Amino acid sequence: MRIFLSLVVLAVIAVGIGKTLMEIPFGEDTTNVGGYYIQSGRDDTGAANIVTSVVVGYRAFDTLGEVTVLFVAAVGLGAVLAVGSASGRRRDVEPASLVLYTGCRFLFPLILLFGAYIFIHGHLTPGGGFQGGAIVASAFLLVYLGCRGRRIRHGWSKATESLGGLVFVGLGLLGLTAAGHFFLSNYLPKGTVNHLFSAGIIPIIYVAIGFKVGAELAGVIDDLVEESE
Amino acid sequence: MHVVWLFLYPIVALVVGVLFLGLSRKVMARMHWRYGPPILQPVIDIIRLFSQRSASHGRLFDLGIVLSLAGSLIIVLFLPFGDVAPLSGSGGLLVILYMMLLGPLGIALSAGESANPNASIGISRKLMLAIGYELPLLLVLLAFMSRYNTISIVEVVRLQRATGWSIASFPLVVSGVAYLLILPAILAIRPFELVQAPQEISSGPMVEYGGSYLALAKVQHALSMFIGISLSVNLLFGGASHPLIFLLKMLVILMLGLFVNAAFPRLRIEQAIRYLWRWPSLIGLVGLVLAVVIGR
Amino acid sequence: MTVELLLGVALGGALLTYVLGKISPGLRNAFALLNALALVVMISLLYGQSFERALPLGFLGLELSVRMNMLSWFFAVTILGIGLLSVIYSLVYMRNKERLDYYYATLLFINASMLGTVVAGDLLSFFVFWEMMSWSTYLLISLRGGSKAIFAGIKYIVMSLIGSLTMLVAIVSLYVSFDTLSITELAGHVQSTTMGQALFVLVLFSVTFVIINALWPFHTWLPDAHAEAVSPFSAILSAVLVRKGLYGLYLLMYAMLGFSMLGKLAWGALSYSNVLAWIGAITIVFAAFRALMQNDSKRILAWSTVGQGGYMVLGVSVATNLGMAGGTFHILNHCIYIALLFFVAGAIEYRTGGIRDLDSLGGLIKRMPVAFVGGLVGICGLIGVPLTNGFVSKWLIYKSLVLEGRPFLAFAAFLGTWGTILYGYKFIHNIFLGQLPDRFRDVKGIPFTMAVPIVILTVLIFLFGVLPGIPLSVVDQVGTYLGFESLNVSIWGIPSETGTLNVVNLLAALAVAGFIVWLVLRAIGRSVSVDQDDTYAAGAAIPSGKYHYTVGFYSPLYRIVGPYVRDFVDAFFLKIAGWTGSVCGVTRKIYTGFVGNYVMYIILFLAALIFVQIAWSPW
Amino acid sequence: MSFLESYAYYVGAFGLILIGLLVILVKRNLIKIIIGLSILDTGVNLFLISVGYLASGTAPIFSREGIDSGSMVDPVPQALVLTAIVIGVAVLALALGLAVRLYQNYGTLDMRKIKELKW
Amino acid sequence: MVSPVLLIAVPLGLAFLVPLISLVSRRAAMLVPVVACLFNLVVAITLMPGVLDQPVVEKIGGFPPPFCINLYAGPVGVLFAALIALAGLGIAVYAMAYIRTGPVDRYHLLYLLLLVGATGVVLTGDVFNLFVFFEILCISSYALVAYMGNKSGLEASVKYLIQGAVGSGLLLMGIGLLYGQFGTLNMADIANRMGSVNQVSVFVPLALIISGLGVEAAIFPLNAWLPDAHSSAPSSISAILSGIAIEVGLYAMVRMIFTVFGATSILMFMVFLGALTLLLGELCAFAQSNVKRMLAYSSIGQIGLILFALAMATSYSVAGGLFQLLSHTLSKALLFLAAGYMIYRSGSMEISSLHGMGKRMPLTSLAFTIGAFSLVGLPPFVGFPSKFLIVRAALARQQSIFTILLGFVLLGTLIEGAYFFRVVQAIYFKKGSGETGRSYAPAVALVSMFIFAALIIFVGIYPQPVADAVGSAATELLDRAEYVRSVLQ
Repeated sequence: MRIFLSLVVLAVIAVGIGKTLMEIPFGEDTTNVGGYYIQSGRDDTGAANIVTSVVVGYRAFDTLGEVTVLFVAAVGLGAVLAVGSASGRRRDVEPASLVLYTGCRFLFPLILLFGAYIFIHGHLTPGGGFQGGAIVASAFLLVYLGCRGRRIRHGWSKATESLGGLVFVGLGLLGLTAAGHFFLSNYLPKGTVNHLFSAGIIPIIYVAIGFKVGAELAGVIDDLVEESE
Repeated sequence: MHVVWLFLYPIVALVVGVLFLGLSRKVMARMHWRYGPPILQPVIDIIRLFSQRSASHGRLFDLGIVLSLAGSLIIVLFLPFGDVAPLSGSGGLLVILYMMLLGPLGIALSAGESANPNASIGISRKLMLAIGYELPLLLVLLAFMSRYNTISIVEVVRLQRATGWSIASFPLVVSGVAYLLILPAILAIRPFELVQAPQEISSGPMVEYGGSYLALAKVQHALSMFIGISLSVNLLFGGASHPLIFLLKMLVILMLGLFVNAAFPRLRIEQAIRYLWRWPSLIGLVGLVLAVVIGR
Repeated sequence: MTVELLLGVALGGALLTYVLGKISPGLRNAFALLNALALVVMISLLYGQSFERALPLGFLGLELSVRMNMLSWFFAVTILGIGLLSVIYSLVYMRNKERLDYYYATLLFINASMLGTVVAGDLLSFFVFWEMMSWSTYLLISLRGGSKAIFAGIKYIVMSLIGSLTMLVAIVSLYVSFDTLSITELAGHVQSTTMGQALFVLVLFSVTFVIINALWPFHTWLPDAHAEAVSPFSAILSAVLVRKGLYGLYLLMYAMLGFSMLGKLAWGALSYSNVLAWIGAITIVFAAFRALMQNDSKRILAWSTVGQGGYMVLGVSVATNLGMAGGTFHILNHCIYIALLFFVAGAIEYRTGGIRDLDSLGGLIKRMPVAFVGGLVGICGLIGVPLTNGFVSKWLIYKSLVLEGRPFLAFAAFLGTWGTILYGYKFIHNIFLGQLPDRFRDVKGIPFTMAVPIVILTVLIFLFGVLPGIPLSVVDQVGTYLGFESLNVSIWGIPSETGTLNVVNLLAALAVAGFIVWLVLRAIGRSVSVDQDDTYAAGAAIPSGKYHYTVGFYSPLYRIVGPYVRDFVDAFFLKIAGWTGSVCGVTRKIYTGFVGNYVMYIILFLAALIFVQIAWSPW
Repeated sequence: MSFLESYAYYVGAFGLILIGLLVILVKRNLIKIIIGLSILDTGVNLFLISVGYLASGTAPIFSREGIDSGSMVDPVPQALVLTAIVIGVAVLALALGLAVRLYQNYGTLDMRKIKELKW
Repeated sequence: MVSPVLLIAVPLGLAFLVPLISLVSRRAAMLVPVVACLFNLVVAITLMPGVLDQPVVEKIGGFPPPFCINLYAGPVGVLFAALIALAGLGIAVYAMAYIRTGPVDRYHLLYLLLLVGATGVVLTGDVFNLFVFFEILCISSYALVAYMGNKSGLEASVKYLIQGAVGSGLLLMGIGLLYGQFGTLNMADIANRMGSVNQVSVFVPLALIISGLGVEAAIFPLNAWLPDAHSSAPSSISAILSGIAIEVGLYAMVRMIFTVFGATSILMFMVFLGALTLLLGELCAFAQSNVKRMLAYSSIGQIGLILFALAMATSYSVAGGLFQLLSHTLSKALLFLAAGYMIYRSGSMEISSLHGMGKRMPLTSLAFTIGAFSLVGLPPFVGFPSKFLIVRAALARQQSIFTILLGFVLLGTLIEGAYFFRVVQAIYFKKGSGETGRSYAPAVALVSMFIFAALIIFVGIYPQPVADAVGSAATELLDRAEYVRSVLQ
């Protein structure tokens, strides 16, 4: 009964959306803003990766929000899991095998390096702060899985989160005082496109984001792992 | 002349009322094939009572009876007695209706101060009976007021001279019938003699009265009888141009009332109210509607 | 002397009273008394003045104003006068009770807001004060606590809220049409409005005023509220607060709409004033019989308040100068005697330890003579016994009804009076007369400060009954202000073509007759004083203190009318409240607690929107 | 181009969205509901991406000189999806955290049994 | 020159600072929201006179508007920002005393982020940005509802989260469809191009967005999460959720309908929906015996009233709706705060456990009473001018359908009055069974309640400044062409 009703209702919605989609031809150029970005993105932001120029340039404010969302989720998860579970019970876990342990320790810096590469080169190649941050966090996940006793230091992770966010906001606020008087305006020299040191504040922000996301996701993993034990 | 009547009229009313009391006892006795007391018996009683010692339950006990009698005396002044109507300029039917309240209220207060339950029962009956007959009575009086478009009883009498007796003119005859149907209740005679009901509640409100109090109460009773009959004569039977003719008319009505009194047993209070609120009220309502619809 | 100052003193006094109460109770009492007294003095200084002034403070672009004229003055004087007496009465009555700061402050606040309603020069400030009056009253009704008082409070505030909401709609509707809310300006505009809107506004306003004036069928809040409030406050409630409804009717019918408009609104015999008059008539009769059925001293008085409101409305709706004078005068009279009666009932309650049940009182005449005199005079005023004030106003109302050819209305009014007589006597008899129960042997008389208001009001009832010209001249000015022809008032009464009333003649006659009878009784009769219980019982002993005939005083009558005078309106309203409750109980079931259902609602909503658009494309 | 060819992404995206909604509607287990949410998110993301798709387009990255900017796909939806994914992850993480705590408190994940709050 | 972006950026920066601060002292974190709110309040008030004349369009990144995300600080935005800061400040002060258990620093951090999200929603001029800030608001409120970690809080939070996530999924879908059709995300730009496409195909995104935002705005039938969440959250959070969060959702919805879509044809439906929401909310509230749940349902009713007023779409009605929104924020926040400590002291949320509170906690009870009276719309409290404006707006439409709907709305108000008065009586006049000694709420909490109560009375008596502000806000909301012009110029 319930399924039947759901199907009928969803069918109605599907029909409606389908009718609208008829207006949005697939695979054709329909955009207005996007075209402009492609045309002038390099000149405006100095980033070769137009997606990055959108994410950290044109729509950097969204990204700030996005960072905040992740921050909220991490803090919120911490808050939700913190209450009532502070009993400090720790099951003794069976340590991982030596191979695994060594492998993890071996891979950990490499993954970190890879992550850093991704977010440092965000304005040049596919990738960026979020992607890099996620890779960094996966390194920590690996450590949690392979080296079960190890924990990240909350103080450090918190400080990283904080500083990452502060850098982002601070850079943005500096824009208010800098030439354009605009929040998050790209006031640093843009350099030559396709060079590492180019695109003004974009790489700096992406690095900050990378650290922050890495720390946050690691924190989330940490919270959940702690809870599951 | 006016001023003289102002003082004479109540006395006349008093005397007439007391004589009516005696007369009614005599007539009633004859109807019962008894000899009956002399007509002046009430007078004798009253004089005798004044000479007796009596018990008083307090100031209100005195005040109530005074209020009651004084109130009744004043109503008399408002009622035309033939061409005599000393105070009719100061009020009218509305005032009379209200003043008629003072009599029972005074007695009630006075009797209430004694702790005799019979008195209380009597009072409660009196008040219930009053609301019983007031309902049709109001309908009747309003029919008169609407018909004649006045609240002055003198006017009513005067207008009847032109149009003939109310009881004989068309729309008011209905109200007249209703009035006659409730007249026994107004006069508190059988079948509505349930306030005093000597056999049941030892004369009700009067139970604590003795001596001069009882005398005054009897006088008040006589006066209220006078008032009731006088009101009917004025309203229904065209009043009179001379006090003597007026007296005659009153006598006729009294006799009518006595027949009813003799013919019916006492009702219980509920029966009385039910009766009063049924036919007399209905007829009174019809009368009022007619009076309003037919107009002036 | 300005109205702003008056209002300021009233409102500020209320707040200050609360603050002072935190410092010292004595200071608080003194200040409350002083404040009430000052207000009375101030309002009397304003007698005869007439002006309208804008307040410095506007509200949402609307100019607020206050005004003073005879109508306002008349109502203001009743409010402040009763307020003063009530405060005096409270000094002892409320002593040793809890929350006195709150009590005094709220009492004064209610007075201040009532004052505000009558001096308001525009409908918005009228409404604001009206609402303040409503909620502060609600805060005081339940002061006594206990389930009955709480129920009374909620009943009151819900009814009152209905009233104020309808009034708000009416006021705003006027505002939307005419872009002003000043009463004087509206009076000019309303003449030009359409019938439909006039009717709309009229009906909505009337609902409000009928509710607060507790006319049938919106009377149901009053008996509970008045009976359950503390007595000094019951006096204010009954004497002045409910009469704000009449003030509103005056404003509405005469100051704003005017006669021509009212006349145009008639639809055959179904004119506005006829409807109002019949509501009044039904109220009178119904309330009289309901009061008859009560067994609680304050509840009787509460019902009588309902009924007396009917008389006033009758007088007002007849809309002749006589009727108007009668109605207006009756407001004053009712205010005096009902306050007196509530004070008396309160005094009884105070001395007997909170007993209001008429079946268990009795014989208190010797113990509390002042209360008895007050009660008796008050009841006489209530009934309208000649030579008390109630008589004059009732006479005016009856007379106007009869002369205007409204015999059926007059019938209702008369019948109501007879009902009044019955329950009035019951009130007196069951409390003061008959046997004194043993437990009341040691009851003391009324304390001095409680006796003061009682005595003052008693005197006033006689004064206005014997010299009705004094208040009638004010009443006449009110009528003139509202556009009625002036009555030819003399200090003794009102002369007119058909049936004059000359109260002094009456008084003289009664005095002489009474004196003569009294002389006869004193001179001829010889009496000895005996104890109350020393009664004739045909030889049987009457058990002392246990044989007070009060229970079921009118039981034969109850048996006859009882089935017909149930308060079915109240029952109906309660039923509606019950239904609302069950509807609510059912409605809340849509929140089932299962989150899948909730999501289903969201998706259903979306699908419904889309479906409707696809099927009919209305948007 | 056949219909499916031209609308394949849309069909897929909305297929996922509808499946996600259906799961949320008919499943009782909290974890499954969360999975449904996740599917819904994925569908929406896929849809966003496909809005910006350009037939035979290239990634909007000027990795070398002389790339035809006309054949680049719209970068904006990609940026949006990036954000949307992160938001989705955030919600997912919080939801799972809550699920864990809820299970500790109620001992069940059946949402039909978790209805202390109702009416 | 004060930039409106400070309203978002500075609190956000402060929020990012909190983890650092809490490394030093956990308790110190609680001062951060207070500071942020104070700052925002000052900024908003500074901005206010300017934006009343000329809205400030802040271009983030410095690109011309359709290509950047712009903030639109018109009267509406700044008014809301001020309101958020004000309510946020009061509640933050309250929470300093009220929140004692759990990870306190995280509570304050989330709380601050919630406010940032709300501020962002009201200021932004970009639909996707709106979505992002909306998510900040929602996610932080999911977490805060569960803050106490008790059974009901978790349950409510999970339910809230599921419904909210579905809602935001729908919203995102709608935004995607919009982008697909218009190729732009800027509100003004979309509004500008609205006429260029088939109206039918615009409807589906509109429906999706209404449904999506409607979940947070708590319009019937999308509001099932609200009574659970608002009643189970800590009282300070209930206050902010009832006072700010749902209002912001409603704002977003109205902004979408008015400015972006210009969908005047659906407004009549929204008017009905508002009246229905009002009635159902009040009916459900009437049947409650749990005081916080009652307040929560009352919020639904109030949202219905606001929606009713806003959807009538005349300058009067929108002004009335915004005024009502403001008065609801103040009153409901006060009610929840007052109820919070009464519940805390009595240990139960049942109305019956509040008996006798008038003696135990006189000031708190007084605050509750003021809030209740104001919510019912009694003068001289702030609820009255707003009710007056709404009634005026409905009658000014001069159509019988609005008059009838107004009748239903007032019926709802009546029911609301009935249950609030019932509670006030319970507080003052019923005898409590337990302790009777005085137990005042902490001074900080009292200060916060006093702020709200004073504002309620002050604005109630002197509503003119607020009325002016909401008047020009209404003009801004209704004047679509002006919005487009001032952004795209």
